[in-house]
Amino acid sequence: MAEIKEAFRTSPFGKAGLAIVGIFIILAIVGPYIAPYDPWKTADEIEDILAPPSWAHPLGTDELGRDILSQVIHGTRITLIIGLSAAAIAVVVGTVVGVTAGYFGGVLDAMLMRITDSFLSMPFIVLAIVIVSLLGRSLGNIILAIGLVQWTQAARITRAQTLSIKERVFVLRARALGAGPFYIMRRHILPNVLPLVFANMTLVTSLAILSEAFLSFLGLGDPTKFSWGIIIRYAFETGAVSIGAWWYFLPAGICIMLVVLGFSFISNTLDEALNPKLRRGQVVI
Amino acid sequence: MRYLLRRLAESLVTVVLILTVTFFLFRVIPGDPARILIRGPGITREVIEHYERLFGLDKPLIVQFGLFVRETFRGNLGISFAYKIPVLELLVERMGNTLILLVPATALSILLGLFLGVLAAWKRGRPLDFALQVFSLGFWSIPTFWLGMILIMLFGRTFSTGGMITPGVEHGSLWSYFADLGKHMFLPALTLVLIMHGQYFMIMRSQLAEELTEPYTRTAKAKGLRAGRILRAHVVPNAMLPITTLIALNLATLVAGFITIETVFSWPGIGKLVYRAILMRDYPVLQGILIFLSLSIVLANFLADILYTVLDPRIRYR
Amino acid sequence: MERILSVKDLRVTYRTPAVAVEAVGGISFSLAPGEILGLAGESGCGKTSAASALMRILPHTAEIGGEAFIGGTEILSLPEEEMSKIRWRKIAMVFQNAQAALNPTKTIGYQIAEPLMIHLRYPRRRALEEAASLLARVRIDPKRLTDYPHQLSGGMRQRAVIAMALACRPLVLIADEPTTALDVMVQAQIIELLKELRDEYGLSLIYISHDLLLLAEICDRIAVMYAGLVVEVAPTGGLFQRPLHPYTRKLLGAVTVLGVRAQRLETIPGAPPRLAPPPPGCRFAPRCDRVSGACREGMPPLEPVGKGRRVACWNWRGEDVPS
Amino acid sequence: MSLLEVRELTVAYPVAVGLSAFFSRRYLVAVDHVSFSLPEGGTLALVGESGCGKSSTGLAVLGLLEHVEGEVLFRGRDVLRMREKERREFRRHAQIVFQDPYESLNPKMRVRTIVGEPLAIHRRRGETGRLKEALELAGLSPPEYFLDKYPHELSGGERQRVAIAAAVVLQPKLLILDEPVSNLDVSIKAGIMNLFRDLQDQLGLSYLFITHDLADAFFLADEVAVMYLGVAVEKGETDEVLSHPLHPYTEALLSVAPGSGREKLILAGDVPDPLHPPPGCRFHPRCPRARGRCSEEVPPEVEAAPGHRVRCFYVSRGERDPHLEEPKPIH
Repeated sequence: MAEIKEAFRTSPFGKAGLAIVGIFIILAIVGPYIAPYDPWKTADEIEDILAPPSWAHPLGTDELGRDILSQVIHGTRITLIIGLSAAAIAVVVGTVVGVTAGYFGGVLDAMLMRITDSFLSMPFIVLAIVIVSLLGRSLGNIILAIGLVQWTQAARITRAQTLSIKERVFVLRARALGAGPFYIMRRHILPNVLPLVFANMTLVTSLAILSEAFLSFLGLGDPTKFSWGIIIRYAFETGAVSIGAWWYFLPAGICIMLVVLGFSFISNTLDEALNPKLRRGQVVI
Repeated sequence: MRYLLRRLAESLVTVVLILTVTFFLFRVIPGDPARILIRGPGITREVIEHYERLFGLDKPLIVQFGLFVRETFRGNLGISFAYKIPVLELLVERMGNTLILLVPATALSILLGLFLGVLAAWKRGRPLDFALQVFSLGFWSIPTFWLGMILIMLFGRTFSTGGMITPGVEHGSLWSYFADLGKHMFLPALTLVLIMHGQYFMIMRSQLAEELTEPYTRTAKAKGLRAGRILRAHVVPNAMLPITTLIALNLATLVAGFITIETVFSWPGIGKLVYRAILMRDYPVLQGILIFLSLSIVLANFLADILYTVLDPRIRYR
Repeated sequence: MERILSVKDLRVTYRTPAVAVEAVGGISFSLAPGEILGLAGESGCGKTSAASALMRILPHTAEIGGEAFIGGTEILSLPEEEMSKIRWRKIAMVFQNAQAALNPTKTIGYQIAEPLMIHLRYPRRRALEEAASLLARVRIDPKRLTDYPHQLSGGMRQRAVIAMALACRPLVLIADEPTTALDVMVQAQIIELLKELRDEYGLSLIYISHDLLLLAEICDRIAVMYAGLVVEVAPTGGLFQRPLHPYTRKLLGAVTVLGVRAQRLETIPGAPPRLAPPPPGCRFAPRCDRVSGACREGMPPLEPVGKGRRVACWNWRGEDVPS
Repeated sequence: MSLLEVRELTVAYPVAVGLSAFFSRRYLVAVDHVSFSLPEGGTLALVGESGCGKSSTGLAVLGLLEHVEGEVLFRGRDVLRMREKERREFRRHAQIVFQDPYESLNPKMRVRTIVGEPLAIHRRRGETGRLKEALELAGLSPPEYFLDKYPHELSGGERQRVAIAAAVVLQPKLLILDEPVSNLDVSIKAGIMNLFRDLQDQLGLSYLFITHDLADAFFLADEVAVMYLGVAVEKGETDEVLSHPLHPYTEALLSVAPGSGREKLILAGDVPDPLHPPPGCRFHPRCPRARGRCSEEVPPEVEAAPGHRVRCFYVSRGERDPHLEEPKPIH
């Protein structure tokens, strides 16, 4: 814990990441209350169709005259929910697989690792595409699909960490005391694995947010919600690029970039803090 | 040798598992089991019956699975609803187009990423590292298609942005053909390089940063070697060893990038095909692409492991 | 007397944004040709920092102060470019963990030959021939030139590192705990080898170790360090017969000696002081049983107190005076 | 009666791991038919260089290793063949202190939890009195000051004392000390060595002291067993072994110990690869006394003097009897 605090105190990236993610989380919570319009409300006037930014519509309107700013604000919540829940599914599945494989070893480990390898070899976006197109384009299915394709990293990381902790002397001491495997996993392995799991979760969150954008862009987003990916998708379908309606797709993309960057900054800072080589090793050249 | 045999066995198990996952995805999840792969508008009764027989659709699942594996290894991935030709044919045709775009773009992003990664790790914690991290991670955080859209908006008039070549134009020489191709390729390739180099940057930076903490770098410095030589002769080659396998391991992450970039730039490759298949619910094509790409990645990983084994004396002489 | 190395007021400070740790607080010593000087002390006393400072291979966070002359050249203020020519030609080092000190993916031969190719511009082939004869000198079969570090045993690796250090015939060799990770038998082999090399090449050696008994076997003189400072320097025999600094006394009493059946070992209460920044007064005062008022006011200087002996203690006389 | 009686203990490690272990069954024999006994309240030191099997012996005695043969009798009951319940009881009486105090304490646990862990595992929760008592015994006072600290807040010596407190909190009979002072600075090590003496006097503990340092062994132990490549080559009372080493390996080992003042007998080369041990006497390739039969037959254990056993065909009696002689096997 001390090293994590220290890392965030000294790293500008860590601070920036926390700030960005913090702001977006607040936006996700209060968003619907501060959005100037109902994002679904279409315009009555023809001038309000695909209108560039103005005082009334700071980020302009879409092809139905809906307010883009409100869509982006509403999209914050959806995007973060998808990102965080998918990441939570992924790390829980991954941690269970990784710790089990690492601790028990042998045949069980070999089997679980082959399963992990096969998921790692399947391009996760295609896998997610298949799952969502087979299951249907709902928020839950999207979360499930992303979560089920992103667990492999967590599994590999936790397995490696479990293998190394299992060999640590304090585990041997616990065994000498007569502690059983579940006691050792709960009291000795998990507490030492969790910081890494947490670091991985921040990374997977950013990957999940990107994945959601990809799925939405390919037409597999939940059509009943505004996520940032879906806004860009609509912009693409409308031909916003060729007519130069930059205000349509620029804001959502910037939001994706900022949030993803924020989470990866946090993840990098955690990684550096938790990497014993980088923490203790000295560089002389 | 022993190690490679083990890796070969592991890769085979992985292949079987991939086929199993695919099989169950397409036959167990959908409400109408098994048949979504052979049904579709415009497919004749005879074709359907042929495939029902071939894949044993009235038999128990386990038999079906066996037939599925057999047919897959024969190269029979079914028939596309949309194009009405065997999926494999379609894939092979489109794969070429994808590779034309993807190979140079990937090679460039690996070179750029590794180079910047070396710089950043060497100057870790100093302003250059800071700037490079913002640059590389910043691009990494952008959805590919979005950057593509921006580039089209900004440079769409200078460079061609639809397809691989200008349709309807007769090219007098090979040279003018390549010039046209290059004009079409520039923006999608640039997008891919800008975005994809980030992951290689991060891999190299962290690998090299760890490697730099190894005491042998101190020995090298004590021996009177200058920093450039220490990096060139000792640290970078050592960091590159695990990176060969890490690059192969990360191949799967390229797919999202090229699928959407082909969609944005109407590049007639695998990615465009995926997009069409989603729109048309062309499940045989989706299944084929999933199998095809997964097996390619397994193969690439295996090859990278062989390379690693050959390159690293710690494994070679064990 | 002629000095091959003389160090004056060497300081090493590690600076981070938060703290500045003065790991070496101004030490001076010199080395005669062919002499083996022991640098003794417990972990964190600054002995490795001091040695690395002489090689100028400290991380960027370290700041080096003071002067060090090797054959008339002051090396601590040399530009990096010039310093890299001094390293290994004038002053070389053998590290504690040979396994880690060698590049795992380069052959032993290449690693020994490398400084010859760089410093003496030997062509590769000649450098490898020289490497083979160096290996033979440290009693490793020259056939193992093409072996990788992991193919050698621990003792062989350390001998290969010694061969590497000898490549350019340096004037001064620093051996930083070269046998700590090794078994006693291998340790004895290495010590034997180093003594031979000293006689053969007229090497001057700084031997760093926490093990006083081991230093007694190889060193002509021993400097005892505590909390970043040298507290006592003496010829080996004198130090063991009559240690003058209270810390040295305690340290010698704490060692288990084969054949000396002690009921209890001497212990030193407390812990070394934090060096960020170092406390005023004698750094050993809080743990010393001879402490007096003067000890709390100022750090005693390292003063000559007899033939070849120096000690940094206000009350070193205690009950007896050295002859 | 001895507290611990080890008979013909043999420990092997499978060489292949993972899936390939199914196909290949090669073993490395780390401990080869080692016997010794440890009286109640006594200390036996297992001495030898790295890879000689001394640590494996310690772990095998605690029943922590697989592929173990022979007998480990704790108060007459065989640890290797105990039922679960009996073994649990045994674990309460036999504890271990490891080498590296940085490694042997879980960094995420407070001292309270670490020292309380044995109580928790053996369902003796709530005995905080015991906890403080153990910390005091280990020389950590006042105990309240240490209870809520994390290992990284303590010095190396304090950590090792925490490990010792955790080892004595259940009031065991037997303590395996696995190189407990090898990673400590001299001044700290001395305190810990004294502490072992004190604990033995106060609690009547028996120690199996595993060390590579002969001087430490002779400081703490009543008896020593010198091991080489998995074999106990010489056993006897410490003073006897120190003054009259019989095995050539012991002689050499004693001579190279820094500060021994003996003439150095430096053996050339390295300890052979334990995967391919030499035939006959394992020491013969490096032995100055080796003759023909040494490379063919394994020397039996002989009692050369009362309580002084050695595995060598050609035992020298040193000053007592300058001639080489060949004592008869006792069996």
